[in-house]
Amino acid sequence: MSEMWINMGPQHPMTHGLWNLRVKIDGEMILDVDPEMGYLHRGIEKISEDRHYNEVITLMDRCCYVAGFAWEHLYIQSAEQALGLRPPERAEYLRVLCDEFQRIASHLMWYAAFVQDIGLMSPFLYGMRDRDLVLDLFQSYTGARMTYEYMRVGGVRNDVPPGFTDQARKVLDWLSDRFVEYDQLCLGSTIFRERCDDLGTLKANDCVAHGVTGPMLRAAGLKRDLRKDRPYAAYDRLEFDVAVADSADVTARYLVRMEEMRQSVRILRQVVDWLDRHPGPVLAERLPRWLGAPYAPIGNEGYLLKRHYAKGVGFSAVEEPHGEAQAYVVNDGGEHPYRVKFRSPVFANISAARQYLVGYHVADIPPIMGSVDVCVGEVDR
Amino acid sequence: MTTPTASVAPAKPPGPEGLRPEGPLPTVTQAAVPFIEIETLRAREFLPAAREALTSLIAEQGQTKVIRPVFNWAGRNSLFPLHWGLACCAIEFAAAFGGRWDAERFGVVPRSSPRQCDLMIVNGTVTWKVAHKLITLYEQMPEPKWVIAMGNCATGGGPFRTAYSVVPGVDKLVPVDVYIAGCPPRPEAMLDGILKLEQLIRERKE
Amino acid sequence: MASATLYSVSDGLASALLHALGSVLPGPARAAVTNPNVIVGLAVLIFAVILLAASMLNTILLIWWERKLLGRFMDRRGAMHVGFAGLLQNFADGLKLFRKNTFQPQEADPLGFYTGPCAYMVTSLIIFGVLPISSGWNAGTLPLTLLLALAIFSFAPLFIFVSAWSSNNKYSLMGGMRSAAQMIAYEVPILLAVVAVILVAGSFNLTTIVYEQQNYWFWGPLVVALIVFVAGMLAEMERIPFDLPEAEAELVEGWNTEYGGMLFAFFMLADYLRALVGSILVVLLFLGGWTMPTWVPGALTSFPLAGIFWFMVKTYTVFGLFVWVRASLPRVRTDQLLRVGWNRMIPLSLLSIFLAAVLVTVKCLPLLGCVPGVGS
Amino acid sequence: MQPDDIARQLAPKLGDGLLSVEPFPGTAGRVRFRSERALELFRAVRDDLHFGHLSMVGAIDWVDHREVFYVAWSDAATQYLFLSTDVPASAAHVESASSVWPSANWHEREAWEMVDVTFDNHPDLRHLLMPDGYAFHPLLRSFKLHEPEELEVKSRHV
Repeated sequence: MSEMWINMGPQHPMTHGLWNLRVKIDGEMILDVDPEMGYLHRGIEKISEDRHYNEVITLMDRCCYVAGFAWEHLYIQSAEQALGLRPPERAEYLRVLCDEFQRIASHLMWYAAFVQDIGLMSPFLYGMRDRDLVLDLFQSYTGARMTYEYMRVGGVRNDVPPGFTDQARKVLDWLSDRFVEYDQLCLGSTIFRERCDDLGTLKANDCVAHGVTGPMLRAAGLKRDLRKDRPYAAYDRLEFDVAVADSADVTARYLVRMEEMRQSVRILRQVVDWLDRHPGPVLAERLPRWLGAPYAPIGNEGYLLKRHYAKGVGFSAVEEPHGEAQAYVVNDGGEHPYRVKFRSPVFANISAARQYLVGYHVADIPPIMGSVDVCVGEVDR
Repeated sequence: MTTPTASVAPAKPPGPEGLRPEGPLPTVTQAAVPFIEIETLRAREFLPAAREALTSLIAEQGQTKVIRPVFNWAGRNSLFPLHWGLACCAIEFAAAFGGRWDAERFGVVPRSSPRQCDLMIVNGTVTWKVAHKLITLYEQMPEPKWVIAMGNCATGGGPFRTAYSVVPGVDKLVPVDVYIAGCPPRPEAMLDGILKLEQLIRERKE
Repeated sequence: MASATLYSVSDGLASALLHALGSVLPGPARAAVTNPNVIVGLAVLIFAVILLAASMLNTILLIWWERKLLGRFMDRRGAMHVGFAGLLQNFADGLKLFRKNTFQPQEADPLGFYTGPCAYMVTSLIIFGVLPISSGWNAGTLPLTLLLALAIFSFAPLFIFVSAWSSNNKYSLMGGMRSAAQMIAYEVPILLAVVAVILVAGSFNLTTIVYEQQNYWFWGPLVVALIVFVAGMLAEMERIPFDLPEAEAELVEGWNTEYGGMLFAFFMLADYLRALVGSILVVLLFLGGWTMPTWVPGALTSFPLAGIFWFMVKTYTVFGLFVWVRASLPRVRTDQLLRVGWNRMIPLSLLSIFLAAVLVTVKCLPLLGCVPGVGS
Repeated sequence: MQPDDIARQLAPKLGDGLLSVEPFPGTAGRVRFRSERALELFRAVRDDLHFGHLSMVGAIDWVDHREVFYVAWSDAATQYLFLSTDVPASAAHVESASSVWPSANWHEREAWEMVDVTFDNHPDLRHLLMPDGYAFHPLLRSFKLHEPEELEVKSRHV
């Protein structure tokens, strides 16, 4: 067989989303790759310019659909900076609660997709099963499984219902047991190690040069986590470790994500305890109604009330499950943001695809791209 | 629920028009097999009449009573959706195949090749960039085929309706049989959509 | 020993039919119809139909068995709404695929595109002609049934490659290449492992091999050969962990990417026919076929068709093990697969031959029969 | 790292290419520079200030001019740095940062197709998110979104 280009996508079981990986192969060897994005470009940045600050939250949930809370949090932080607001402390803890449960849910989704990529069939179902437990928790206080619209500029929409913390503890106990099972299924399997060791290696300096962040970067041994480096919300008051591994391959990324889930469980236990002890308001006081009202119906006079804030810009970053997401919100004093710019971690991680794919086999593409954890929604936005 | 089987009037032999005399015919019996109905015919009329009766019996009765119900049953109970994910709804699509909902109970098994599918579930926002690829995939699916627009984006563009790159509803591109509301629809809603489609197939006459 | 055999049943059926027909016919026609040659001809036809129906029915049942088992391994239920416990699910799938319109991709080569799946299906079916199900329940008593079965079994990569090549799809082509490489690589260890069985049993005839196992099943003394044979069979059947040719994650659907409708159904059926053959061969060569150890109460082994019953139980159990493997192992990569095939499997199979030779030479085989569970 | 420190370190290298360094929320400061001296500034920021990681490149259409901004991250200082330069709308072009930070590649492609800022010496400046041959730049202020009613009657082509 001579050299040829094959299109893996937009409809391909490997992609887990809507993108196209063009691969130049010789036999089964990869000579070159060219990711082709944009099949899910929905113009979120443009639509945001046409929306009220709180209406953008709707788009954020759909921007990265496996980590809706993280993106809400990201946007909210920037918008609060741009508008000059601060949330109450309980809201900050609730945001951490959302973020960390979302991290677990997202990583479980990744786990389900990743093990399917290397041909393990059953753990897909196990991952989805356990993710549903986390989504049930989300549903109990936001009413939605994936698109929450829960965080508000100036706080969060509502408090968690009574009895939530007990339920959360039960789920956390269940999950910590399951993580052991997952490891047995994957790390305990010789075939898994044969497939994933020394695969898709991306060393730390290449990661930095190509803007790779998140679990991929930490798998290369760089201990970088915004939750530690630039703590936001309540992370400076919580104890946890940054998960790192040093072999920079697919196994390392697996280990990092698994450890991150364990650390998330650890954080969540603290958060749940704190929430039990410290009741309080969850939304900042003296917010204009169109900005802060928990259930402002679209179209009423309070919603349309124009309140001009001082001009300002907001820039913030959060450690999303996939890596480091940034948002830049420019407020020109109007009720809509003048410009919203998002930085998606997966965008950068995929842009480095040539670095970690070339030289491997076609059969290695699914595990490697699986270990990158592609969420096309946030890449294309 | 009226199935095609039930809605067809029984035991009405499709004899050729004009051959029957006025009044009730001296039929032997209205037996379970309506084929054996003896009419008073002259010899030269018998052969074409018999041929026509036989043809129409096989064509209509056999079709409606045996072939169509059987294939209809088969078709609606084994819908293979195309395995692809567009956006948010794809995650709920995947969740519907998880243990809690288990769409395989209804014989729904996703296949990766459009050649082996009969159902395209458009689970997410369709952009103009992917539009012609979606049409290609639809055309690659062999007949009979169905399309489910899952979620608000596929139904009408959803929150991104006004965006420059988004197709406001996948029905602008391919014919849609079932629309599922929700953003994203829960897995139950997706299963309900599939069951609605099964109902649609059951009531289908062709 | 069941008195009725497959041949006697079909022969009786044929002669009864023809004599009934002859009794209403005038003299010369009656003589022609009741001619022994005609009876034999019809008997063979009935025989073939029974064989075809049984193998297809079993295959469809096997798919159901796999889907249900896989569902349980995955903490879900699997097909359950079509027929009792989803038993009719695969019939629905088959009928649906039968009704889908037939098409041929624009760039495909029609000759290979259509003959590939049909030939694959036919070669998978032919093997059932030589597999004994129970004593007397087989097509013929050829002296070399084992070799014939394996020879037909190894035709498949050719047809897979033909269909992959002629469907003119890059994924199909890669799947076909992988399939050919894999099947050729695993053909060798399978044959070598079978040599061990042949050495111990002293025959190429599957029926004889089963009768040799009346006192002790071969899986005990020939455990190395069993491991090699099962692993090789997994590769030949293209099931996880060796399902690279249709590795869903990278090659969409592998070599059947461009196939839909009935041709796809042929591939699907033939795959499971081969899985059935694989399980049957494991039962015949290593698990004593239809024989049961003597410690099993006589009531359980002497009812009519007990041989077939126990044979089916064993076959489905073996296939259940294959499903278990599929549910819990990841997929290997082509180079690893070939490396394991050539570097591990072949030495292991040679070792198994050596062990078998030692066992035969020192004549310690009957001693192994004393191990509980192994034999009588 | 404070804005003053950054200005002190960059001024000798950039000279008049450095316009100002001002405080900026969430970052160590915002460095405003002349677009002609972009490459020198990138090198200085990467090598002297050790901001080895370029997180994002974006552009804003301020109608009369366009602003190109860069966000860099330093592992040593655990801080972001915001770089920004103004280019005239009539001749919106700036030197590509992808020779300094390879990660700028895709971000610049996106900025080019969305806000119509050309990046000189970019290795691979083609459409990323929109289909090839897409003639518009959606994130310009002059590009209007569709009204919902409009969608019912108009049909568009890719």
